[in-house]
Amino acid sequence: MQEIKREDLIAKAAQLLADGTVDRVIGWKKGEFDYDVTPAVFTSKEELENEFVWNDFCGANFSKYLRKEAEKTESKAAVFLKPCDTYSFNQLLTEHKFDREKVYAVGVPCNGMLDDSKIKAAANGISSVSEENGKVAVETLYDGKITLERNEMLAERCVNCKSKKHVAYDELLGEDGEVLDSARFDEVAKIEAMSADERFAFWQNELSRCIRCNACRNICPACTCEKCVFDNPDSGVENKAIADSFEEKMFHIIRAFHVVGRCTDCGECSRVCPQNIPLHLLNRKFIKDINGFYGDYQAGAEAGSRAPIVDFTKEDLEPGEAVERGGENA
Amino acid sequence: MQRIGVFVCHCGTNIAGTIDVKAVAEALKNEPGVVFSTDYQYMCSQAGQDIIKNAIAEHKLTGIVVCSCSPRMHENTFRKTAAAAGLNSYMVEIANIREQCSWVHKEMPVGTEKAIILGKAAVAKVNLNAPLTPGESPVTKRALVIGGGIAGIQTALDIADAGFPVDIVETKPTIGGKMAQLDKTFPTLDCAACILTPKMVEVAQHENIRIFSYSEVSEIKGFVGNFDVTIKRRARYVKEDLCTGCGACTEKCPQKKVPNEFNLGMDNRRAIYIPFAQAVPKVATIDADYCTMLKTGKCGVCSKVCTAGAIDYQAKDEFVEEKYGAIVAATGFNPISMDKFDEYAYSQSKDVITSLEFERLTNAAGPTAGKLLRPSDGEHPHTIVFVQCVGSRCAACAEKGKEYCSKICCMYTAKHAMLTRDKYPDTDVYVFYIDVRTPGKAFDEFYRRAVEEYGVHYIKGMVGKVSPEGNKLKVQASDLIAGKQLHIDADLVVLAAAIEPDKSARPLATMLTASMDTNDFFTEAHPKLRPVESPTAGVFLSGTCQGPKDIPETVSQAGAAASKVIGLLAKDKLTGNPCVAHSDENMCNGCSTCGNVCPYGAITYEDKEFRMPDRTTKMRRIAVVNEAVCQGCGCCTVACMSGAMDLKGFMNKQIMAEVDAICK
Amino acid sequence: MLNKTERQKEQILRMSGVNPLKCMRCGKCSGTCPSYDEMEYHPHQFVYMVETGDIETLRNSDSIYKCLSCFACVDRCPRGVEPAKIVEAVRLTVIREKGANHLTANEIPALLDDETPQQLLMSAMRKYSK
Amino acid sequence: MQVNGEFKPLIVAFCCNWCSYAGADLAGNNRLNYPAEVKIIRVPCSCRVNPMFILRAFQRGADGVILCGCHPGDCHYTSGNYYTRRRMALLFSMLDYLGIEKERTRVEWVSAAEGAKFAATMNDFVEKVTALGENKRLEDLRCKK
Repeated sequence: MQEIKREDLIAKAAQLLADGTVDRVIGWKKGEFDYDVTPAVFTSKEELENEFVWNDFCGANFSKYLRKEAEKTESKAAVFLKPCDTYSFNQLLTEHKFDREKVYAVGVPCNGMLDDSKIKAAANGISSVSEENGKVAVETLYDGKITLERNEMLAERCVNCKSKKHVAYDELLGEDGEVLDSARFDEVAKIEAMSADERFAFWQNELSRCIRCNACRNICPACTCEKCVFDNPDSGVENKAIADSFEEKMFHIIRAFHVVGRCTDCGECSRVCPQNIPLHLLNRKFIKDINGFYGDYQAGAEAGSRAPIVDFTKEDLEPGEAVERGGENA
Repeated sequence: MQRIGVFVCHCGTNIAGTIDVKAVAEALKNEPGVVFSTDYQYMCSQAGQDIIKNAIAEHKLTGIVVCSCSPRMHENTFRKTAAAAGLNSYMVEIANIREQCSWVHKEMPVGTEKAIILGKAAVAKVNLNAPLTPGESPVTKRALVIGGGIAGIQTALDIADAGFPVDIVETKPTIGGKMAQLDKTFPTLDCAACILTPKMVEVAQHENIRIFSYSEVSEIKGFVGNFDVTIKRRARYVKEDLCTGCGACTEKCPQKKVPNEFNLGMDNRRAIYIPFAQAVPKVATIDADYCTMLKTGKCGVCSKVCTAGAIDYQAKDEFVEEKYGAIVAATGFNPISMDKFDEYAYSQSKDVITSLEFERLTNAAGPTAGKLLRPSDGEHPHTIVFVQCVGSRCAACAEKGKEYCSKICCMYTAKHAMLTRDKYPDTDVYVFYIDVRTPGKAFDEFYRRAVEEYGVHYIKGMVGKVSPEGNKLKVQASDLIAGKQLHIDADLVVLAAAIEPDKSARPLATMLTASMDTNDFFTEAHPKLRPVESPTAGVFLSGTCQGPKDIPETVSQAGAAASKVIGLLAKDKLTGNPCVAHSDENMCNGCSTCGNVCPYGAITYEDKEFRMPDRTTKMRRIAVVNEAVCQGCGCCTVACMSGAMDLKGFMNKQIMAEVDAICK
Repeated sequence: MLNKTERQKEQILRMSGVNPLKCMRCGKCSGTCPSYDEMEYHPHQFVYMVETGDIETLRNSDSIYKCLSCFACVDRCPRGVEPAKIVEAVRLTVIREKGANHLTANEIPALLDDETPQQLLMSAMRKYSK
Repeated sequence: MQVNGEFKPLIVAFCCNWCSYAGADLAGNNRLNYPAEVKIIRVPCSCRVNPMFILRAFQRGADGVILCGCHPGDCHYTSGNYYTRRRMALLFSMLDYLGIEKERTRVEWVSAAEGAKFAATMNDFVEKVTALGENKRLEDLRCKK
């Protein structure tokens, strides 16, 4: 259950539209099902009242939409940002991806979002999902009503939430939280502790499911190239179709490497993966290594910060040592 | 499709001894694009080069591969050969089948097989080569020297003597720098002013030199050969062209209580002042922080006594814009602050002084007219303790000291000790040292003379504590050789303070995009082979802004920097390396990552309008590489995630083609 | 296998956290030391002698008790060597051994038997617990 | 690659123009042997080496990839190899995380004066990769002969 109410968000959005601060608001609206809430642009109070949604399925990170949205007109757009979204917001600012002047950022507190795949695994034939007394009530076609524990349905990135603090906003609704001491690297450490053969088998199993739909790339707030290397025949790695096991590894290694130091660990890649590949574990490996090798760095915590991959010290560890240390850093 | 010729060299038996060169030439015939393939005894010989030239003409070759020795040997030779035959010289690739094949492998089949693969890789690369033309840019034949100490003076004189105009920018009202404050210079003991002031006069009178004193650089744009610099001329409230330097104003000014920075605050000057008698330019300056007229509007004495009518209370800061081909940083040094060294009681007692203050105390033009007197009571000190390495070689605390050796202290301390004993033989002089470092011509002899002829007590061990007691300074130190702790009642304690780069160096480095080390010394382009150049093209280093050094070293570095500048300004045009980075504006997304890793500041960003498919236009931020500044390392190409940045001559595609050819 | 000296050195360095190789032998610690004249071996010698393995000499010297632990040497050392910590560590190696040897009051009843004079045990306890 | 029933690894070595490529030349000048399996690609600086090149080499059948550059602090371009060091530390750690044998990748700093080091490094690297056998984990079946 979210601390802040839908009505409060609508009121804020309507006020921003009314007083001319902005002429459109990026928010969420209902999709085909209760659990597939989609991003939308609202321009009037009526639209907001009819369609605006704020519930446990509002996981989408709007930062990525700002690039295109801010370019459209000379006027300002408002955007709702959850704490984790604000990190992406800052990171995009660092990379000059949108004009800060054209965005009015409204921070909203977040109590964690639900993972629809977890609910789908627990309930068959979902017709509606709602919230009841802090639990998740699911109406199903076959089994009637099922009640699920909210905590068990939380998305992985919310279970291991890194921060409830908004690092950027023009205005904050509700209370700001703290940066959390999350256990988000535990899974990575577990994989590191495996033998090389086990790791290979683990990733072979995960990555072989990849269908190269590019959803992970398209949703990623850090992926803002004009033309992705994977779509560019001149890049030498262009390949749209899944071909064999190398292609998947190549794609995912390069995708993860391209966001090193820029990935804020927002978790959108894993959220949108239709094959449920834990892509965040690749990004987090890089983040964990950066923290271990070069000192803690959180992309997006500060706009304009210099990522460790484009920085150095004269005493950095050698690549050989990095590999030997394996899972021992952190 | 390219038309490629392959030329396999025997190099006598150097290559042919372990490689079947005929087989190599034969095998490469079948590679894509190859229309001609041959072998010859010595490709680099005149006859060999003629074979290449003829083949280029006869077979209308668009690219050539020479399988021979290392490109480090003869790449240039074959490039010239190609150019002579009308082929772009960057359409040449070398397959290194000597150093990296025939010389390291013993068996003919193995060597031959590898040579074929190396040849294939070179062919694969040439297939993707494009003709490259080195960019040219004009050179503004004027140099800027930032800093007017001995380093800047010497550099400016040498450049000016070669016939190029030079501007010196100096923040102080006069040039001369630290050397003007010194008394005598080691190891010859000639007086600093006697050797410096003639040079200052020469600068002032030189037709090719302009001095911007009391000025600072406020903006630098451009690149090697074409710098656009804005110089801020701070208001000195005295018209430089009218002031005769008579000094009447400085005697009549009623504001007498201004600490005299030239004497390190050991006496006072007026609010309108000329730093010292031999100042260049010899022009008065009003200190706006102290001038009653400027602060309250009431006074105007200087204006009344000035017969030249040079005083101008309405003066404002002025900005001068000028173009330069080369810039020399000569920003110099300062002793570090002694405030953090409580154990030496610097801030508690006036009789604990730094070595630079000691210079002023012994200087005939100093506050005591050259008599060595205690600052507290004006008495003659009988026991003097010199402490070396104060703040130098200090790794424990970055706020307190510097990790490096300041290099000059051992020698000037020996000089101070020797001169004191020479002038005042009744004085006991102790020098506490950790190591005495005297590498330099006649340096160790000088130090030994201080000990052997002048009876200076050199004691190995650091002073632990200085505490003022009555009119004495209790010095507690260890004598490491005797294994004793010493307690000396001293009258004067002189601290050899570490030196650090002037504070103006860091912002200057940022403006120049020149790199600095962690101590804020400018980094040289190569520590051994290019010691007076900054990695940023067109920026040169002179004097202590690059690292601690004494006067002879500073002067030789100043001359070296000048010769590099002259070498640059003597050219009408700069020919660049054509293998530079290039950003594809259609792919660049303006993320600015590449600029972070460029060691030369060659990448800038601009907003550019793009026509969209729907006939609208869109502004987008894109990276632009300055080809005159880029040195072609390629670091940006990897930092660029979009693949927009590529390196001419070593394009992604070319390197991948080589990889493919090798792995096939 | 480390020999005794090497073991002691390793232990002292570990306990103190000092790296004696950082010392540039300037003697500022000893120049600073208020107990200098009381001590047979001085702060800089502690650093040097631990480094060279001359540790028994230090352990047998009164100097370990003469150090006031005023930490002036730690404060003033230009290289951050922290001599007082090494003096403290040498002292601790001696004190810890004593601690292992002496008896506590609780242990004494179990040791009593007809053969051993009670006074022996008591004096042993008193002697070594100081 | 199997030659007469014996496994011969394919090694791609990226060498920076200013130090390591010259070091390799020096090894040649001094006639210091190392296996012919090593094929050198010249790049201006080790920082020119894109991780994509390394993956590409493995894709096409390389069994080991080694990067050689100037010693840290000696880079001709002042800082290129420092960036190389960070990039490769992260990339190699990632490859290890994916279960790719860590002995297949290496970064060595070889100066222009270190011909002997170049030869010794290549001998050692080839030996280690030979012991591992063929690269199966990062190969692209389409690129097989």
